[in-house]
Amino acid sequence: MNGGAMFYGAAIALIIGGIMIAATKRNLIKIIIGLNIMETGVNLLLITTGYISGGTAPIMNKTWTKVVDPIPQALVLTAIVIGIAVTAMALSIVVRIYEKNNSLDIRKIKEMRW
Amino acid sequence: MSSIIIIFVSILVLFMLGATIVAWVTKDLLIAVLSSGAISLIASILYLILQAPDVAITEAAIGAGLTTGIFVYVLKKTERFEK
Amino acid sequence: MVNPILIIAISLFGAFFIALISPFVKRTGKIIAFLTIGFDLYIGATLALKSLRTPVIAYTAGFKPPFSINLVVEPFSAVFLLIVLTISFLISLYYLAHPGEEPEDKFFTLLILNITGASGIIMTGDLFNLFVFFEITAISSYALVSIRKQKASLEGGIKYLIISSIGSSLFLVAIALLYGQTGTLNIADIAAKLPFINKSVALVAFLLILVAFFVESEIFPFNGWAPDAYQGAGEGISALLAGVISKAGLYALIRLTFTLLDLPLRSKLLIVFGIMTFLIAELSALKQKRVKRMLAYSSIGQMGLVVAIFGIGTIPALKAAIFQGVNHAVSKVALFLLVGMVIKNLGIYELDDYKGLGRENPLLGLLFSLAILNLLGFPLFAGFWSKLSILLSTGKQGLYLLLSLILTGAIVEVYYYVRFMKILYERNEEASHLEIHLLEAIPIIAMAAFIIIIGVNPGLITPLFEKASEAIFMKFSYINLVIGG
Amino acid sequence: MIKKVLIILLFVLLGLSLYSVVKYNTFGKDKTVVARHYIDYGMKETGSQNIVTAVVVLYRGFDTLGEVTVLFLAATALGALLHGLRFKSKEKEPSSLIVSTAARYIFPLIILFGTYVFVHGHLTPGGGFPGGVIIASAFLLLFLAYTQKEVSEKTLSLTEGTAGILYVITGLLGLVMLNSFLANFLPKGIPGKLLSAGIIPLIYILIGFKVGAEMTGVLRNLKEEEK
Repeated sequence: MNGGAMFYGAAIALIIGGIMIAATKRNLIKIIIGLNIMETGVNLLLITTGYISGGTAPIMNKTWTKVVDPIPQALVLTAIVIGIAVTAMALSIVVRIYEKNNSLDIRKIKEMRW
Repeated sequence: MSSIIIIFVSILVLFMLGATIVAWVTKDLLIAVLSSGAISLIASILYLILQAPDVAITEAAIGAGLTTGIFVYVLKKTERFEK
Repeated sequence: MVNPILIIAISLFGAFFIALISPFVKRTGKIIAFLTIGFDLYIGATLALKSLRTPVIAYTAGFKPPFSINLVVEPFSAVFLLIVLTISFLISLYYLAHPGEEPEDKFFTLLILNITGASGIIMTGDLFNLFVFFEITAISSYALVSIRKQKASLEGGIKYLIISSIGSSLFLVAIALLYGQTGTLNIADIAAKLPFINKSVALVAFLLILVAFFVESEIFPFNGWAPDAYQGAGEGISALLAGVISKAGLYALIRLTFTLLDLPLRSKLLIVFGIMTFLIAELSALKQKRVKRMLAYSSIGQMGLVVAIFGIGTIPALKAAIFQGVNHAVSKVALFLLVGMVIKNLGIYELDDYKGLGRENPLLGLLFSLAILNLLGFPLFAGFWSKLSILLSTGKQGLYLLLSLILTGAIVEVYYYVRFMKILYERNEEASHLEIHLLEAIPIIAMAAFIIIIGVNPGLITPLFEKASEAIFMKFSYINLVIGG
Repeated sequence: MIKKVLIILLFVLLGLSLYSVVKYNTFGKDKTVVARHYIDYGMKETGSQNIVTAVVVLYRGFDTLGEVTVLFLAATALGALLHGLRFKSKEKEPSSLIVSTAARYIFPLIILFGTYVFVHGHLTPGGGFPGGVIIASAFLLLFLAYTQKEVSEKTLSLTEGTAGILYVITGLLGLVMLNSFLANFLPKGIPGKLLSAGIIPLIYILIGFKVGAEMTGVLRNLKEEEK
């Protein structure tokens, strides 16, 4: 065992857990928290994909032999920033919905049929 | 990866899953937000273990820090408890 | 030398420029958006013409692919680029005479970025870059849908956001899977390595991509957001959803399932889900009392039809699908803009309120009828030729069940649109008169002219579709283009 | 009902992907072609010691421009959506003396740290995005400590607009001089020095300012409407 199952397992569990929260909960903020957890899971999955056993961080010093894959790290940097953008966007809509309906429950918001 | 690190990682992962479950079941949205922040924080430790310091810093600053801050502001404006 | 990157760079420049000057000079967004999109259209048209002879590739950062991101304009993307930019330009023209949503400068910034994202999706040759542009388009769409801040718009926006975020995360999982297998992100490079990708990984990645872009191209059962988003958004934005955003999603769906992961399963899935969407949406449209919601369901149905025809996958079918896509974009955008003019003047939403409007306002009635008849495929309109080629290409493949289902859906469609036209021309003494601003009408008249000219002489435009369908059909020419030579 | 079917479908899909990921994308194995190139030639080609930075700013710089745009988009959209929002006013209590005094001394330190992070992006882990966010968090502290404190929208809008335009212009200069958008047209220098890696530090500084301004704007917008 080299820890791979651990990282992959954690990533997949977060993705599934996040989607479950987003799909089963009725509270809008809970749903957005679920989306956040899912995004963390996806990012962890990407980073795990780029890991190379015994590799060091891709910062070049004089003595380096094996280096982990820099590309997934670059991708995840982008994905994290996109994640907060979506979250901020979602929360601003939620604030507006709360102002209009005085509730965060998607069942109580009249026209919201799922 | 040495077995000590694997054990350490297992504990972190267990915490992470625990936090997910807490976020799922709790009625207090503030606790849910904080557990989502905790998940981000643990993820950033995992990134360090996976040799991704750039990502770890970004995740800690954005995922754990700023996102939680924004959530808390929004909770202040709306309501804290799920009905 | 025209470089596709200019489209992205100039649009971003325009958007940042609005942010820079908006605190000092208010209400410049409209003009800047118009100029920026006009410039985009100019570059896009030049590129499209050029790409019919030799495809255009541009590298970024001075490194060749697969080491850097590249943009590709070849006939298939050129056609979509032309549709998207032309429609966007017409919509920005419409907004010159029509008030934008408040706050106006921010609204037009979002509009520019949305169009930038859509053209980026169409031009990029890199999988992760596609994801980034996809997010730009998606996030600006959420905002544009909900910017009216009415109940319906906010709901449409948040539903769209939730479903689409899950879709885009699944797309990212697919990217992770493919990257783990091939070690590259270039679409052509991955396509070339497809035989070496593990079969089940390829299948899972394929399904994930399918789900992600079914959300965006409004395919059942991932289109729960679409009717609300169409209904809640401003009319110009509904037009944008029908003519630009869904078309960019469609392009990505087709590009990724035909070039990137060319699996035999594709044909069945696209046909089944497409035709299902078509039938369900047309039946739902039948029940609607509100004009915008009816048009929304009709729009979803048309997307389903186009996807189903793409699924057949022969060159004539691809040609028919592209043609139908163009016709749908033109007609539906015209209809939404017309509805927008009616709402601005009279503030009416229900189907029954339209009683006699066409009789009282001949120009309005004429434009409404033209767009509807084109959508229905009335002879001597552009829509006739695309519907005809759909039927021919389906029949030729011996897919008679599909053919009969398409005809069923089409009959339903004829029924509710003819009902709508009857209401328009009903006798009604109280029908009100509309002030039509010339600038508002110009985009719609331009589209009507297109419908008639192509209807009389379809040979003007079909060679373009011919080239485009050949380009998407032969994936190896794309691969050679990018990483060969 | 539709929703339930959707959920089940998603779980089947995810279960499948779990299976294939764990089984076929072997953990810890070197599987890359492109990354090999970046690792072997990256420092020579770009002059940046931190290869992730080289990938983010140069090789995949176009993504990063898109990423900056996404953030700009979110800030703009948030401003547009919260425009004109009025909530019931809550009593505003000034924060305690300790917090406000501490904030006065810590604020410049955090700003300095954020600047350090984005200026050294090509040498050490960090870069424009975390740097900008750290700066925004300094303003968050300020907002918490001094509830009346304001950052004018003009300044923020001006900063993000200017930084964005300069970023695009830097890219276009590459297009003009080296015929490729966002190409590195400045000398690469000696890897490891502060003034090296051509346009990388320049772009990271612009990103740092832009992200800082945008995130501060987001926080400000969320805070302001409480009045």
